[in-house]
Amino acid sequence: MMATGHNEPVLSVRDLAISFKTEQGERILLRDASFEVKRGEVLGIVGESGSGKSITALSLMGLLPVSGRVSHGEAWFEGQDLFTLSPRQLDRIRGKRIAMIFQDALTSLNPVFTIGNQIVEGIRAHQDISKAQATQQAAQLLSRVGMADPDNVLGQYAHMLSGGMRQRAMIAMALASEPALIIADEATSSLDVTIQAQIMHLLRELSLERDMSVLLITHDIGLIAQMADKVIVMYAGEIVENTDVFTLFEAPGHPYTRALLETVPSIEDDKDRELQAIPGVVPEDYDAISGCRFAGRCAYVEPKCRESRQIMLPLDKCRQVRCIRAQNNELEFVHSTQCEASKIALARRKQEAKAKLSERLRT
Amino acid sequence: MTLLRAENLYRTFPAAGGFARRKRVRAVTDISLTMYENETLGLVGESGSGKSTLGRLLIGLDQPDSGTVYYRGQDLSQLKGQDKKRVRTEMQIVFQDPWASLNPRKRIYDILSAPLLYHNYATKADVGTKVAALLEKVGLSPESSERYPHEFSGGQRQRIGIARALSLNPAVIVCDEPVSALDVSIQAQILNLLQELQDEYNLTLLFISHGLASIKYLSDRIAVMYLGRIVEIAGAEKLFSSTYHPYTRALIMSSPVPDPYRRQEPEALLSGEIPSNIDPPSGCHFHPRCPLAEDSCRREIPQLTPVPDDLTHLVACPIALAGGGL
Amino acid sequence: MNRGGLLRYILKRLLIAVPVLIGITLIDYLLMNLAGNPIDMLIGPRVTEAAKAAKMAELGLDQPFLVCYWLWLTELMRGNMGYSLMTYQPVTQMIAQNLSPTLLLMGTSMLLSFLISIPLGIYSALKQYTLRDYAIVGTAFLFISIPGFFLALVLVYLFSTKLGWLPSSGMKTLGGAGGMLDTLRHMIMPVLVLAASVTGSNIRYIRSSMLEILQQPYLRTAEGKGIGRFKVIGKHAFRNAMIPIVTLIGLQLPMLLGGAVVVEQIFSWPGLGLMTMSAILNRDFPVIMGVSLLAAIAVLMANIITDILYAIVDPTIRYD
Amino acid sequence: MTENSYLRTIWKRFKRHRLAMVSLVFLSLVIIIALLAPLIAPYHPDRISGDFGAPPGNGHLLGTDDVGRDVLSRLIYATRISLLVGVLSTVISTVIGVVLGLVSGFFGKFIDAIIMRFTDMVMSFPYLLLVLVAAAIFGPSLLNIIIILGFVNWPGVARLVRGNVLSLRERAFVQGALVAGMPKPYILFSEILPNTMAPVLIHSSSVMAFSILDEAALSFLGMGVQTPTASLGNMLGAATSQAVLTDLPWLWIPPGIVIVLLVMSVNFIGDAIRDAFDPTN
Repeated sequence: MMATGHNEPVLSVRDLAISFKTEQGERILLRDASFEVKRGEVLGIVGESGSGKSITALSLMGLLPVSGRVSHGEAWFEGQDLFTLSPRQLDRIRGKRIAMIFQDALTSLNPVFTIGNQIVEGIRAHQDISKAQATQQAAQLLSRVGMADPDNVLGQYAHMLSGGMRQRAMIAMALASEPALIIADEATSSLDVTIQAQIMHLLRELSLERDMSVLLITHDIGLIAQMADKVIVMYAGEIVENTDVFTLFEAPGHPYTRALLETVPSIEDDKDRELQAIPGVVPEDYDAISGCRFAGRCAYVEPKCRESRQIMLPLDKCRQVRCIRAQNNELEFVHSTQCEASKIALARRKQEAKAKLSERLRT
Repeated sequence: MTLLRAENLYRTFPAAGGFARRKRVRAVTDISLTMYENETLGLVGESGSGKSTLGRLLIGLDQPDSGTVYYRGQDLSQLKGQDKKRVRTEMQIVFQDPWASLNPRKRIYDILSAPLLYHNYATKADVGTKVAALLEKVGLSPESSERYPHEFSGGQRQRIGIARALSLNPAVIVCDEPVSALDVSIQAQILNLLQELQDEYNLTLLFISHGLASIKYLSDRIAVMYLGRIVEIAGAEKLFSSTYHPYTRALIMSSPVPDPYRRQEPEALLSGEIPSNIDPPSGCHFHPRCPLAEDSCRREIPQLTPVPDDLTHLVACPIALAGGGL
Repeated sequence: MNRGGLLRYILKRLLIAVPVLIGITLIDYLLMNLAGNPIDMLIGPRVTEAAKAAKMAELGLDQPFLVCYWLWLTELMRGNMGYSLMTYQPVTQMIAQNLSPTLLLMGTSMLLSFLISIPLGIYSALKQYTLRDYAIVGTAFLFISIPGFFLALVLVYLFSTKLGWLPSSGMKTLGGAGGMLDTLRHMIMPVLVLAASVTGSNIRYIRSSMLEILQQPYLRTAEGKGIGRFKVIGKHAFRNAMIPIVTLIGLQLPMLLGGAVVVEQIFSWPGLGLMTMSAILNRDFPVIMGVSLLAAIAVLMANIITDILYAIVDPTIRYD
Repeated sequence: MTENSYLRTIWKRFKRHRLAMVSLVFLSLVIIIALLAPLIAPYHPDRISGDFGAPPGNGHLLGTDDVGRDVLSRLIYATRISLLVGVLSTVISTVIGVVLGLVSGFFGKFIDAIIMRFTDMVMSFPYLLLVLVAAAIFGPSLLNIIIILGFVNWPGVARLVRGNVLSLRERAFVQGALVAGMPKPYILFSEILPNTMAPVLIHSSSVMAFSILDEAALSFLGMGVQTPTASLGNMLGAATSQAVLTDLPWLWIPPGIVIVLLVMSVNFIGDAIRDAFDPTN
């Protein structure tokens, strides 16, 4: 394992662009994406369908569909640029140092092999141990992710398990070689809320316990608040805001982020709360838009927003946005923020969680 | 005024596990429920709770194995001829999947005009204006009637689905998870639209959802379902402010709050999986996951009982009732 | 999947087959009645009209249709499929004598077809939209579109008439020493012709099922584990691709049986097909109906076995 | 966009399939030639117009057959017969299959069970054998061949349509029509039927390819179209005689090639239609 300090990024993505071949020719579905994941940190990527969050994750794993390709950018992970590796070199990293959990565990597990077979296979791909040893390890992993009867589950097929159990099995598989980074792509979106809460809690515990970084991709603002330390907001193939979770909810810097927070109903709301809907729809051929891609739906739009391409720039020490008006300090809602306070809140929240975990592990 | 009343509804389906002996999925078990005119009743539950089946039973899209649904005092299953046809049109539904709910081979005009013409709600002469008016009502341009479903986004399709449900001047609309397939930024548009339309047309809505947040926003009363039974029913504010049933409580605690300062307490989370509704647990179906469970819960099926100071707040848990609400 | 469940499923599958089986015999009997008088088929032609009438009364064939059908069916159960109008032999015996050459031909063709189509189908799917894929698919289309008899004529013209390498008819060289090698030489062309169209459709089928599998999320999961491309395809994709191949066996039987008639006719291969064809040309209905009944039952059985095999190889399978 | 533009999208996707485009041109050409056979054919197909078995050349582009008829003229008329058999029998089996499939899938229960068991029965008989038996019973003639092929080919269509109806019946838009109180015939013919047409069309193309092949096989075996009427199959049938096979290759090679090209183009077109309608493409 590489020694990395806490402020060292585990993963560092720079200027990523991804394009797809479509019937209308080559389309750029993601561009100008730069972000970092630090050790032990949960980075949430939030966005609506088609915003580019899933392909970002897939590109890191070298799992883009054949019609897609990384057309630009670098992704530095443990001293290597993932995008320059051959499939063979990549195989020494994925499953071992970076693992991924997918949305639909039923279709993401092979229907004709047992759960045990699929976990053992992952273990033995990266460790030189016997089948029996690997099976034993698999049983331990299943028990760690909360399976009541791991030895029995080893011999079962995916379709025999419930949705929550399947997702646990997927997590066990991802943990097989103690990865430094886990990518969870909408890992709980198809699960019921009570089960989702269990799975998310498990993921958080594992991250704390192993100092493991998590890239959490979701469309659920609530999950972001509960899980993420840092947050990237994506819209129409671009990152529009990059900040920490406390700042995001307290002082969103981008009009889209603000609108998104306004539009989500919460059980904490008063019943009479008026939901502020974002008018219009996500533009379909957004790579043809030359100016700001959110301009068509933005309440703060001005002609200059459409004139030139927007770039990511810092507002202060903890916020980066892709919005010229926010950058010019023209938006009244983007009030100044206490970056230090957020940092402290973040640290305190983590400390509390750690204390709780060690207490739980002791009992 | 009571509009719809269900009494002791049961509905089972043959289970799909073919190797096994013919087992049956118990979708809806012994449900009695009243819907009042011009209210929105929220129906919340996780997968397998039977919420969609109940919705379909209430508007006669599916028939119960036993039990009766009364619409304005009339037994739905006894209706014949013209009465049946009339009542049929007064109860409509908006589906979850906007991609499957419109015939891909038809123009919006054809989709909306056919029922209007068939039921004589419009003549050949004025059907065009009526279709245009419907589309405007749901926030679409009249020109969209010439287009095909695949030319619309998910949110727009859902608007068309709502227009279709509205077209026959219904009294009740069942909204079966109308926003769960939509992007977050579109969900609020549809929720607001439903709210506006209800106010304008005095509609009675049954709003089905697996999430508590959107249901709280829209509903006057909320019923919570678990494995085919209603476990708690109360006014929308009441359900959250004085929660009785441990499952309702767990549901609330599990819903992720969009506020980083208010972290979910792991102690409050439910353990265990949702059991199969083919062989639900004995007694109270919730007992294997319930923090309050006692021996009696394994044996006795709890009945919905009013809480001490509120006759409209019903809970199917004697232990929670004895212990008082949250 | 539990054993009891599987047994119940097999039983259920067999029960569904019973009405179909009865229906098949009914259709067979109906066709036979359309073709002539069943009495001729049951007792053979070498009897006088008077004897025939007596026999009819004795057998009860002057009774209503369904009664006659029942009588015919009981005779069938006893193994009496009637007598050939041409050779006067019992049909059962004729079928028994001609069965093995046909089975040899069909079995070899099926084997050959799988040996070719499985690797080609999979390879073609992996190389989708490349020149090699187009070449394989194009060849598959050619195989499907070429009538067996035309292919046979071309082969005979080339290898027998022009080059003189291979014998054009029969199963053994007349007056030759015989032996396995001789039979093998005789088999080459009939097997190629019979296998051609089956192979073509197999390639397309395997290719498209493989293409579907390649889209499945579980392959992405496997690849994400870093087990290597070879194992992703060779283990995860291959095992799933093998499942639909079971169904192919059931689908092929009728195709092969039909093809055998043509192929055996052209190459004078002394099997069921040749026998049937000569029966058809001579309007020898007892033989024709016997063979088609047998074939239909064989196909039905093959379908049942396919369904059961499918239930065994696919752990997710669920039937109502 | 409108319905037209939907079809235009399909057409655009279809056009990408180059072999299918070539096939379409070829097939159109063949159809035109077949339709205009009397105008195009240089000789009467059934009359003696030259020497016995003359090789190509000398006024007979493809030579003459063993009784002195012009091979090219016979080939043109034979193609006409093959197309006729292919198209008509496909139409018959498609109509039967669609009707039975719709009824079976929509009404379900008892009717469904009966129709499906009957389908199983017909499907159990090896197809070519059934055709041969039927031809032996009813006598080989052009009309009989068309009817027989039409009547044995429907089970595939019926199963396909039934499966489609079953899944469409559960789709929300059909449920929506039910809730809107629309009558059953409207739901069946206006909501369900149009949505099964694309798969039926694709299936029909392969039925047509098989029909052409089967007619040829039947006629080749002498149980199909009877001489002197020329069909592609019976022209090839002449080559069963060793003499024709060896010495008069122009008698059997051209009809063989025409069959292969005809069937291949139908198959390619069907394949391209499948791709064009496939939303995942």
